[in-house]
Amino acid sequence: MTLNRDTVVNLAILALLVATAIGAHVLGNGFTVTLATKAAIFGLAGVGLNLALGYGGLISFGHAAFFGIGGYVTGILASHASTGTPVATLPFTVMGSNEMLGIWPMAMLAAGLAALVIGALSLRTWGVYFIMVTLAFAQMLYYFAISWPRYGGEDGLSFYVRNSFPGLNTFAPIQYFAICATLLAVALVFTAVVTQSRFGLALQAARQNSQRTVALGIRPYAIRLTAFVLSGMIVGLAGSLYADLNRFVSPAMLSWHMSGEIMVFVILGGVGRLCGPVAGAALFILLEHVLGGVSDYWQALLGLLLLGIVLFAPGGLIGILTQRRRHA
Amino acid sequence: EPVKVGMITTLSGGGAGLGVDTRDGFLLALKNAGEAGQQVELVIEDDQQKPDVAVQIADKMIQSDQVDVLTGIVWSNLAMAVVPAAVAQDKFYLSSNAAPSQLAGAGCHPKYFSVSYQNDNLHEAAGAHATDAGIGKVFIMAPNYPAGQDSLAGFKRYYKGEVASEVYTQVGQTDYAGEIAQIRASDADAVFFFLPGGMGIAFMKQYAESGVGKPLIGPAFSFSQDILPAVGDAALGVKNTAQWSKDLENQANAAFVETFQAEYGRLPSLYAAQAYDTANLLLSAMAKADVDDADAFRAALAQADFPSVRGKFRFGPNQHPIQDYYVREVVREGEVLTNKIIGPAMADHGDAYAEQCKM
Amino acid sequence: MLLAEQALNGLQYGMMLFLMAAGLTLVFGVMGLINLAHGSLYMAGAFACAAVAAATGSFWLGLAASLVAAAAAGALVEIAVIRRLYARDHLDQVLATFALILVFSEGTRWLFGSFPLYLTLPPSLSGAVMLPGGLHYPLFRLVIIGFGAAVALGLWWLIARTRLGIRIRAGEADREMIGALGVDIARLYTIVFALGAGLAGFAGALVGTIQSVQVGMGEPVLILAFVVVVIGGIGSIKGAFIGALLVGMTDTLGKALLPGLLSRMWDAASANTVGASLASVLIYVLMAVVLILRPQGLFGAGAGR
Amino acid sequence: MPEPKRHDPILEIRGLRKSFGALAATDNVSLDLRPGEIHALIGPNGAGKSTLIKQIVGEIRPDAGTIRFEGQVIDGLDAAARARLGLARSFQVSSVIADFTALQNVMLAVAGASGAVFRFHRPALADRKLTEPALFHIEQAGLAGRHLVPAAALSHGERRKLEIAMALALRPRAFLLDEPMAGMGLEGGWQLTAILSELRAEAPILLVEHDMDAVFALADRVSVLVYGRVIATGSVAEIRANPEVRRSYLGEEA
Amino acid sequence: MTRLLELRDVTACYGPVQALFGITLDLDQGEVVALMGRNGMGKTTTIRCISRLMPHSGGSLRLAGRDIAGLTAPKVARLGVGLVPEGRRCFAPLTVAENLTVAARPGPWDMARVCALFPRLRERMGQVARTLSGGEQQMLAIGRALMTNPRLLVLDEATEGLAPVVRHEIWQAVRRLKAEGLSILLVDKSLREIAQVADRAVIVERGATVWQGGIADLTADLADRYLGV
Ligand SMILES: Nc1ncnc2c1ncn2[C@@H]1O[C@H](COP(=O)(O)OP(=O)(O)OP(=O)(O)O)[C@@H](O)[C@H]1O
Ligand SMILES: Nc1ncnc2c1ncn2[C@@H]1O[C@H](COP(=O)(O)OP(=O)(O)OP(=O)(O)O)[C@@H](O)[C@H]1O
Ligand SMILES: [Mg+2]
Ligand SMILES: [Mg+2]
Repeated sequence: MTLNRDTVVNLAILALLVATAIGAHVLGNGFTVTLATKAAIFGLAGVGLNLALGYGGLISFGHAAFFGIGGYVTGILASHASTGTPVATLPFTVMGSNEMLGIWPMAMLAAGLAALVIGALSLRTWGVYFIMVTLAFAQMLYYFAISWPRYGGEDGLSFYVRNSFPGLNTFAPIQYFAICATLLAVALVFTAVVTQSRFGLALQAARQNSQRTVALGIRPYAIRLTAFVLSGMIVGLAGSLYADLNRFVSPAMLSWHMSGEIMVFVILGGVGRLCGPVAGAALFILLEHVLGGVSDYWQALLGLLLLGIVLFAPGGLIGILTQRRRHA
Repeated sequence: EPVKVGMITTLSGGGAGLGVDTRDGFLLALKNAGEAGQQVELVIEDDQQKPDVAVQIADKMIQSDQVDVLTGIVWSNLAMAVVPAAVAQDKFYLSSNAAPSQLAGAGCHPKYFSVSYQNDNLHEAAGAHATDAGIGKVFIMAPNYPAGQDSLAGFKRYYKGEVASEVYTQVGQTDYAGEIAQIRASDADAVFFFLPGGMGIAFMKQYAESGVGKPLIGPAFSFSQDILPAVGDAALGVKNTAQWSKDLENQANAAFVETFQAEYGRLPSLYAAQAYDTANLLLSAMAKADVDDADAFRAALAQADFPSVRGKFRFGPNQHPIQDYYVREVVREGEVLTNKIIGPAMADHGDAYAEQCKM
Repeated sequence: MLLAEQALNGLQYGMMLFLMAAGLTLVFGVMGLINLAHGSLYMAGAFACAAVAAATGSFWLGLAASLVAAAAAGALVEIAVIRRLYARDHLDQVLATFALILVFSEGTRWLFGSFPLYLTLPPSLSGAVMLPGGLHYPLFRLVIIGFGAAVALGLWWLIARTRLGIRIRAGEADREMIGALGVDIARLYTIVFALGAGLAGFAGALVGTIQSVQVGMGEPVLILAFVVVVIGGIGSIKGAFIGALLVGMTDTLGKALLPGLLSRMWDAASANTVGASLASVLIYVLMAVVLILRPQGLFGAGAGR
Repeated sequence: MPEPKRHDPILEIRGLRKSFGALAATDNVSLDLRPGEIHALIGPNGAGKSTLIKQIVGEIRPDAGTIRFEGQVIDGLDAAARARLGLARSFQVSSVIADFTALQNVMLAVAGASGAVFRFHRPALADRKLTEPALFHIEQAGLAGRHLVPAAALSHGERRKLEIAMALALRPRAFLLDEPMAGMGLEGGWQLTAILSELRAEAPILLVEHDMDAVFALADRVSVLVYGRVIATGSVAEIRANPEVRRSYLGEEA
Repeated sequence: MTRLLELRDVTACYGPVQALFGITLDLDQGEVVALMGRNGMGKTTTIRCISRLMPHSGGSLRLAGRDIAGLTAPKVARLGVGLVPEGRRCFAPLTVAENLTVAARPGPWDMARVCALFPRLRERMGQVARTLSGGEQQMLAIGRALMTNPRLLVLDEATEGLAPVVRHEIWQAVRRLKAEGLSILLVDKSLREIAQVADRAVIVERGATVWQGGIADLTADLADRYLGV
């Protein structure tokens, strides 16, 4: 990979995020570290969504489903681990766990399975219809979670203690940030590699002109479904991390606001740009934090700022930084 | 020595009204306390009615602002997200509204006080009132989520008559024609409903239009001063239960209602009253003990030695109120709609979960 | 008898949904613009109506104000924001209109305070009437059915039968080309957007009258309206109309019948909660099933990916 | 499956029918494409030529009839499967990936032909198995030096050439070309004529074309489609002499 | 004769890439001018500048003596420029009838006359443009432009994809239109036909006018050099 402008910008964004966290840690400002962690986690979710939305053109308005599933798997496993009861006994016994290394694969697997089912059905539609079917599936899960009393319903599920990671004290904000940032970096490298591979080429081609890809012997459905599942898994991982950040999960993680917010991170940062979602999430969280102190009506200011960005910076933040609109 | 208080409440979005009243009630108490009130250093943050945001703010208040006491959360689901972790980190939490059953029973904690009620209380009072009023059959209805399920359970706990029909509605539902048709078709003598916020407004308006005319009973939430003006005449005459009303006759309440109106130009709501009491409870404890001496401070809080706008007020063993509940009726006073107490519902009532609390 | 009333309720709810979705049908279905701020315009209409009705004491003036205020807000938004986004990706429209929601919601809260407003029916429209068959039914709900049908007819005529409609659809298909043929599509779009906004505001006032007028009231409407438009097929007024009725019926009858059906299998309490849960996802199930079987919605134009 | 003999048709269409409402767009069409030939399909606008191609490649399902490709009945296969068997088409209206460069477009075709698109790790642009053949075909189609231009920035004629390059890159068993000459310009037309002439040795071509200069120069056989029916098949000379064809289609160009 | 269209040293860019480097072109009232050049030389870009579908970056454009640099595309169209664009660009979801009426303006050309020119369109009146055959779409694009009753008809490869007989009819129509006094700017690859109808030709090479003159002066040598015949 040559060190072109995009790469420099991407590295700079990551460096900035890490520097913020470390700086805040040194200054003893734990909350800023938490905010940076939140940015890394939402950035990760955005990176996951971007794979489907940015590269595959699959505008999913239901990724909160995977985010929430990742979260609930984490919450459920952790709460069962603390009570020592099995999660399920049929068809085989699943015990709770409070080891992140055990939880992550489960969260990703569950989210991936959900993405497989939702994707397999939703991908029969396209465009705006796809937006709405994915939303429909997420809403079904949302309403289910609200009214299902077993794990708290609308009240959500607290598990009080962050899950553990070998050799680290996950409760220390900076150490937990390190975990999240590392996973974010891994996901970024993964996305970079995948999108530049043959598969990535086919995925982007299918986004723009599926009729043409079919004529070349490539089945867009299979390509898209694969991307959708990968995307769901990454978002599921992000959900798991978010659950651990708050030591709490609730149906809010499954709501359409969440889907919309992840989407906003991606668009704000720059659709189909590698680090776009990270930049988008970081900016959004920064604005939320800074503006929150300005006025009770801070959300109006946030809205105006976002408007300014869409109107005057096509291509999102990364678009401004690299001075060009998106290309292939 | 000043006490640092973190207030997490909803100040933006659709639910902001309740948070604003909570904040304003609390601030008013501090102001009215003069010198003593300045001993409280208050940090206020907007939780946007999102549980995850509330958790993060709590983390921040605990880690960065190093508050001693937390308060302000309006919604039960946010409370469930914040309170257990906060008290586990040795902070006091004084609830000015939300009081879910988990925190009253097995999940009770020495550092957690509910200054409002336990969530079921108003529904229980409504059940007791329905029994007292000799209503034979009731149609009961609530949204399908834990607070809704608790509310119907609470009502039934003290209602001795027959439940004609039990209906769960959708959270956030705005059209109740279907439920109204069921009410019309049922042989119930009255309707008990718990529909907070916009849901209640919509239901009552539509119910009034429908001409069904069976009497309504509800907890105070749908008849609180923040909502009543929006419901309008449709609410007139409806009986509702609360532990407070602006016409409760005691000195503290008179002063509260008067200063609130003077300060903010509107009538106070239940939430404002509860926050006002919360602040005064805090001030009373500060006068007796140092917040750094957790045991002494807790003991001072538990005494509840402050002039409550509810008149008499004390804590039960699980640090939830034992207090009187009243039946109110919505009336028109000049231009505005408001509530008038028409009688007692329950006296010295605690809650059903205190036994499970091992503290 | 109960079933008949419930069916009527379903019809009425469907009409109400159509009224709420009508503006969106125009802007999203016909112009192809994803306008998340539709709910905000709906809210703006309701607030305008409440404010004017409170100030003048006349519900009718309030209703007129809702139309005018929302249309004006729509025109303003179109000229200041939306206009720059037609050439862009759908996604930029999503972000921009999401931002507009924030501005509108908090702006409204700033103007009108955090508490719900009062908006109620004038005596001439309130109360229940006796329908043939001995059914008591609220007069205003009948009025809503009437308004819904009228708006549906009007929109259908506008889009299918007038040159304005043809031009909007042409502009949606190829904006540049319609310009090159001498049609000033920019002005046309402003008009149509304002019209859609006006309809949204009008619906907000009508529906807000029997629901509640408060910040955030537009959000559930937004999703429902999208569901309705999509089930019917984007671009089809008829589709939106049928979609609305279908959703209304499904929702109402689902809520009425499901708990009863389930109580044959379970005890009453869990049948009630499970039934209610199922009923609340029923319209989403309906949408998913419709789209999986007919990916372009019930009346959507066939292929054309 | 028996080995197809050298002179057996590669593509055999029998009794194909397709109606759109009352309109019979394809009306009992039978047609062969033999090894090594260019078979031109001409006919008035709206006669059903493109519809026929769409049925052969599997984009439209016929109402009746059967299609054999290299001896195998392909009626049940979807479009992607038929493309993989070696049926390459070009589109009447250029259909390219707009954001991709010309090179990426053709690389995608090479990848599609190889059938190995589920490769996740190797950067495609550094994969010489893709880039080398792609560059070769770009040059062949007369787009040398334009390979790094995004397809959206190509002129109309250049995009037509890209369309050809992609068809070539599929290295198919048979070509189905829908008006490849359209938009080519004079020079491009000559070049393409030369390319197609050589190409027939590699794989036979079913050529839909309104450019009679090209058809007369290239076609080994010509079929004429009118209102969905084949009204004549024969050599260029026979078709030029056919009065019915002259009247309904060729006019002065006979 | 009055000058209808006059381009002087027009330059234009697609983003950072310059596509036109100096186009000069004259077209008199009632004249037919052919714009010629190899693929990618800037013919379509020139036409897009004339119809104001893209801004130019330098030089001047005048229509009937009026500077059109500041005008929008609809304005120019209403001044009488009827465009048949490259690639047809029919409104896909609209029916044939709707495509024809969408931008119609009163004048000699109406539905009946367009149908007389293209009987095929009459048969397909209620069909949506998306499903038309290529040639049918081309007919529709021409008909649509005629329905605006232009003073200057701009044809960008308008005969592409048409059957020989139809093409022949189009050329006859062009001759007729010319006889009726309509001015025409056209891009086409059929030298034979151009030689018969055009009064003058303009040849562009790499975005600049390299030759402009009467059609009779277009020698085989020039054609070979600039068009690759
Ligand atoms: N989906 C459809 N619905 C209705 N009619 C259709 C559809 N698709 C094609 N047609 C009609 O079928 C006929 C055949 O179309 P086709 O595209 O095959 O013609 P063609 O021979 O390729 O013509 P051209 O030379 O103009 O491209 C046309 O009249 C067209 O309008
Ligand atoms: N949208 C675009 N973005 C960038 N460059 C473009 C764009 N459209 C055309 N170009 C470039 O501008 C130049 C002129 O293109 P133009 O379309 O005007 O050519 P043309 O003479 O019409 O060719 P053809 O005969 O192929 O239609 C070409 O080099 C082309 O690559
Ligand atoms: Mg064709
Ligand atoms: Mg061109």
